[in-house]
Amino acid sequence: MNAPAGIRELSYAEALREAMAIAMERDPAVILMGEDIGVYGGAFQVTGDLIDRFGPDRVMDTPIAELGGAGVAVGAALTGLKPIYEFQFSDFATLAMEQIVNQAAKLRYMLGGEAAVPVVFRMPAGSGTGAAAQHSQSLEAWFGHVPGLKVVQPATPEDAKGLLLAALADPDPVLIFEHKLLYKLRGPVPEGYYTTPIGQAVIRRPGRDLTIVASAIMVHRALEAAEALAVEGVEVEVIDLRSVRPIDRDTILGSVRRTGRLLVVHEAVKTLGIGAEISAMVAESDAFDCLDAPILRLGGAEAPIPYNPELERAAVPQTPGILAAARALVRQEV
Amino acid sequence: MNAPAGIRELSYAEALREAMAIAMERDPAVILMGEDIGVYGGAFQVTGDLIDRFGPDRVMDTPIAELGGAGVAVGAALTGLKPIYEFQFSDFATLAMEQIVNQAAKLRYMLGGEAAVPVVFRMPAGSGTGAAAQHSQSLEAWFGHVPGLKVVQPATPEDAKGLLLAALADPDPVLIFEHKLLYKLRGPVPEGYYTTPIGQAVIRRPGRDLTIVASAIMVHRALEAAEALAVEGVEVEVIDLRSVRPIDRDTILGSVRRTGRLLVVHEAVKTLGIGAEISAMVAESDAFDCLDAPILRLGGAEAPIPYNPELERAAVPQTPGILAAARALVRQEV
Amino acid sequence: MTLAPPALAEDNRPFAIRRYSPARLRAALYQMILIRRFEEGAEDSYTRGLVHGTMHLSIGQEASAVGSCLELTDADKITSTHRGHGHCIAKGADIGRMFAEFFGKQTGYCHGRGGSMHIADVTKGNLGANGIVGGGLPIAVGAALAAKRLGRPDVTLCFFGDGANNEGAFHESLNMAAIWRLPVVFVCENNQYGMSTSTARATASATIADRAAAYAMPGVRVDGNDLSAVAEAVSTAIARARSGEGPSLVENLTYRWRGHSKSDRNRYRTKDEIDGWIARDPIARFRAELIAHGILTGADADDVAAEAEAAVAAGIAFAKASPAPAPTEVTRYVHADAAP
Amino acid sequence: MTLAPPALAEDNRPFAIRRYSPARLRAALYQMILIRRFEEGAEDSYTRGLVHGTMHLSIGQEASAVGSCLELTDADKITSTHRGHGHCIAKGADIGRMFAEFFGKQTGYCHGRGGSMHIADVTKGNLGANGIVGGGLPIAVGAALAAKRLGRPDVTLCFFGDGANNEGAFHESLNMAAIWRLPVVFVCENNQYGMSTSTARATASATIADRAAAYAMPGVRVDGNDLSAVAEAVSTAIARARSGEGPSLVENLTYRWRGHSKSDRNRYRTKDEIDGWIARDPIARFRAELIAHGILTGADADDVAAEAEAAVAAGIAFAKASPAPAPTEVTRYVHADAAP
Ligand SMILES: Cc1ncc(C[n+]2csc(CCOP(=O)(O)OP(=O)(O)O)c2C)c(N)n1
Ligand SMILES: Cc1ncc(C[n+]2csc(CCOP(=O)(O)OP(=O)(O)O)c2C)c(N)n1
Ligand SMILES: [Mg+2]
Ligand SMILES: [Mg+2]
Repeated sequence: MNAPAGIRELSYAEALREAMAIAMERDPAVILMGEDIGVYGGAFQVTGDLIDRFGPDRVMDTPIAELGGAGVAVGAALTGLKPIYEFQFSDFATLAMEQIVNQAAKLRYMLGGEAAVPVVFRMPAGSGTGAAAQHSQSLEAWFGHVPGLKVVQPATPEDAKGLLLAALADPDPVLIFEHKLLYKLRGPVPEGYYTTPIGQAVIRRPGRDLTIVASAIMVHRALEAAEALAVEGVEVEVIDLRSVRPIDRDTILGSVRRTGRLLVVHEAVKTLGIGAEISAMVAESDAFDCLDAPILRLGGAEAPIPYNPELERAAVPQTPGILAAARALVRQEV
Repeated sequence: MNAPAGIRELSYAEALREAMAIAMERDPAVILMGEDIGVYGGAFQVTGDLIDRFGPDRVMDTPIAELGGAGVAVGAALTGLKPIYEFQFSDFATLAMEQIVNQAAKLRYMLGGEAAVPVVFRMPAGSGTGAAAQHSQSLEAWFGHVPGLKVVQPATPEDAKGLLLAALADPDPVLIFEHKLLYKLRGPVPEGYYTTPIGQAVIRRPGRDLTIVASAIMVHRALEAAEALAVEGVEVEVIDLRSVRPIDRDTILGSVRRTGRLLVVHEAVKTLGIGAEISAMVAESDAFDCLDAPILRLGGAEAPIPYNPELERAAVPQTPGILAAARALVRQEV
Repeated sequence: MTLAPPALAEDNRPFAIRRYSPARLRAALYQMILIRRFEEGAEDSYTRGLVHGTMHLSIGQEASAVGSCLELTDADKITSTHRGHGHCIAKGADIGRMFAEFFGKQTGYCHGRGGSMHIADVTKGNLGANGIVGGGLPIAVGAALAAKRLGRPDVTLCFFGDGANNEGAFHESLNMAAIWRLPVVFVCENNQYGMSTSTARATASATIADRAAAYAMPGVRVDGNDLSAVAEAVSTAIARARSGEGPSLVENLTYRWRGHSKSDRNRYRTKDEIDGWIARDPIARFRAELIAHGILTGADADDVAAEAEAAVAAGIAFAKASPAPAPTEVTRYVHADAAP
Repeated sequence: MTLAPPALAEDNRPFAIRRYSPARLRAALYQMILIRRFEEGAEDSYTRGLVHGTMHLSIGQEASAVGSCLELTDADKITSTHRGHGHCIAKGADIGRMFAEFFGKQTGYCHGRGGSMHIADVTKGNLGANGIVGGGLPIAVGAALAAKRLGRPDVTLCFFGDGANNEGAFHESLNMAAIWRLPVVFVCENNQYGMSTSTARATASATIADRAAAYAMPGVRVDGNDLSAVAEAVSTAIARARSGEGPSLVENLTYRWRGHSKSDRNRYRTKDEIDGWIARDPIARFRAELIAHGILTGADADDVAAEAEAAVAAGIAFAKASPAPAPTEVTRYVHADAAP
């Protein structure tokens, strides 16, 4: 990553917008497509004023037609454009799985390497907004199961910008999962063009007693838990997963070899969530011999996301739950 | 399970057809929907002659419209029918994820338990037919990640019939994954009505040295490998997973506690396949302490299914690879 | 539903006046006002922080909801949308349980699990609002298929918006309903925008009713702010469905007064446009019609409004006083056999 | 492509004869025969076990493939279907590499990874067959969008079947192409069945061309076995697309002589119906037309057929002699950066 000197505070949404603006200035082939991304500025105001800067031909409002919209982006990518298609909520990608999974992910392979589909899908995800079961899912694991796709999940404004620019630079289809509760999160963001490499996790906090691998918003809750445990003299290493496909095997295994304990935390439903893959990856590696305790996972409840706010909070991992699980792990109480 | 005396040999496809016929005779609310399931008999001849026996009103050819077709089945299930919707290939369910995942799976919950969606989706899956990347996927893990759904994967004709009848008896949506290469497999099938409980794995071969959990066609390859190892004096316990959601935790953990070694084998892409969940489930359980070796997984290659027959075979686990992995595990060579 | 004495040939009063009894007409006015007050109450509750999330208000579209449901019995089904409060009330929902759902209470229609976008009452034939644009279309066709297969006389009325008409689900659903001649009526509430995108920018056909021809079904556009016009078109379509002749498409041209949702900054409509439509208030219009035709006096109409006010106040009070679900019950209702 | 001298007003010969040079017309006949012989060769190879999986033959539909592509240059794009061999050949594909793909060889268009359902040649504007019914429709619209945005003059021709016209992707794609006035031509090859399901049972509209009205675009049905009729309708649509007036829908009414695929037991069509269509062989018809209008002699036409025979034999020989991919290279081509 080649971040230049100038750094200011931006929100996660502003960082994404800046990445799109920089990409559009650098490359006329980059266009934005999606529902209400123009004058409306996007349901979460991520595209914001880009319509004013780049006009309706490059910031295209699409009809409400996700299968077709995603497919148009795939066809455009196949023939010279670099589209960024915004799903208004990632839940609506359920309508476009055919184009994402059967076409975008497989075209290069099915055509024997003779074609490329450099498309980016933006996926606003997660719960906490009171929008209930059809507007709050975390489906990144589905795409992590599909060869031909790359899947990233930035947790900070800096990574949001760097990963979106990396996704655009990638010759293959990339999905970027953006947690809706992070859009307003502010943080330092380097100016200008830089990319955050896809496939690399990052250690947000070093520690010797326990490794927590967390994704998206859970990174912040894991760091809160780590703070609390530090007071108790427990040093937690917190890894921000960042990339769901490919997974950064080396960073995770290296950490587990040092700490001997692993807790994985994500918002997606626990069963078959990314935590399952990370746990299994460790359990079949040489790091298995370094494990001093079972591998724990915290994920979403085995239920759709409920509307009632208390239930909604109870449906996904919160800081106290992470703290309790981490404590139990280091105290060998599992 | 309440299987009556009479037992004959049927093919897996015949067993499914018999289950549908019995269900339709028992309950006028049961109807079949799908593309070319009528006079054509279904792409894999599973519905076969049912159109002659039950007529076009109960064996309905649908237009080529999977989102709508699945959604019609959901709406019909919500209002009194018990539809079985056949996807001609489970790959085409990528067009219907919205109705399966946002509607069928969540309606009972979103409506506070005041509605039921007793629909069954039949999912012909898997590779080996030379149909390439868009007709050969194994996507059961996606649905295993979705609360509100039940997912089964019969490996034998007897279970194909029993699990389809159990799916129909279930008040909630159930997906039955049928491996296309198993349709012609013959085996003993009890006559009359019986159900195979959803959520129960079965030990196909007892053994003390190693547990292999396999699904669908891999059960048969695992049994072949177990035969070969028996000659070498290694006793492998082979568990037929049968149910992807819910997973039979007790049977699997019980076996691992006895053998201390686990190998999971499935055709679906390894990353985030059901093997990940099974491995993680063991690694976070008390059975972890009984493990004498890392948990190994064999799954599909990280690639779409290729057309060329040698490549296609190389893309998914075969008996020799299972044998090698099992041997390595018992010889502590991992 | 009690009917008025058979209309005489030369009777040229509006359809609704001819067809329905004074009591039924009064009830229709009541429902329209109740929808308006209910949504104002919901909006107010939202501002007071009693409601979580967002909501989609149908203020200005009341004639479409009430006019479309006039002919329906409790056996008939409807599928609704994210903008479905009016449909629920028109189909007979209890507003106390609706408010309770907004407030996330156990006494709500979804026991607090669904919220505004998922209110349903299957016992009254309301198969539910839907958070997915176009999601209700195939479900409605399925409900009509079930009625036909099970020999039930009920019809299904499917509400959807102009934006939904560009979803593939629209095409697949209308095609299947037509080839199978199912008893379903597709009611497009064309409020001229899908969120910020006008029908002119999103829909290639001049009207949405025009698209009915692609499915060989009747299609008609009516003034969706004229209750009587809506009722006439929909009752014709329902009669066609009941008699086994198959589906129809009715397009109610209307307008939403409020923003798309709570986060709408309304950058895509002019104040003039909005004011022009507010001047075409469907409630004032129907009220005047009832008075003009001697169905009600102005005083009667004021009583109706007062009753609606009182019902909304009572509904909010009920909802506030209701218990919340136990936070431990996250997985309750996932499956028929799911333990709390 | 060399054009014939401008047609005179009173010239009432068939469109193709008027418009194209004798050389071009001879080439068209050659392509039609080549498609026929190619598929017969593929069928024969399948029977001999040289081809894995299944295949979908377009025998009987050659006029639709060739007639639709006559006006296209290599810069123009097509999207094809599972029944796409004819489209590939009409767009200039090398049949040796096509056979090599069927045989799963490294020299095949997809290096043996794709097979019959995925043959493409992006360098020649062939964006590929598709295993997903309707899958190519939005992709074609995207290609047309790219041409428009990047200021390229190329048009995209989208082949799809009658069965595909009931997929939501059809609706969403035609609507977007129309609202954005994109240079795309939708060519529906209506062979009257989607697998076993007739258009009468699956499609609510009388013709598929009728559905163009729902997208405010021109729609026309032509005799898909008459090369000249196809060429005339499609060239009109292409001219419209090139001049920026937007998309069109052309419906080629035709018939497939063979079963849907290798596993078809043909329970849904009568022998009479099939024979009736075999009697309307598009190749014999065009051949006779060329002779009647003095473009070719019977002997010339026989030479054309002989050339096609020879090309097929050579193609099969090339494919047989070609190497298979290394079985170790399963993950090659997954990503641009994927190691073998
Ligand atoms: C499949 C899907 N796409 C997008 C959305 C986001 N969304 C919710 S309502 C809406 C506008 C719908 O427009 P219309 O159908 O006209 O209904 P209206 O809101 O005007 O009543 C959009 C885009 C959604 N909920 N579902
Ligand atoms: C989405 C999808 N649904 C179903 C199929 C299975 N299938 C392959 S071809 C076909 C029939 C297509 O009919 P049509 O579009 O008329 O093309 P034709 O085969 O007649 O050329 C079907 C049902 C598929 N490949 N993709
Ligand atoms: Mg609207
Ligand atoms: Mg066809």
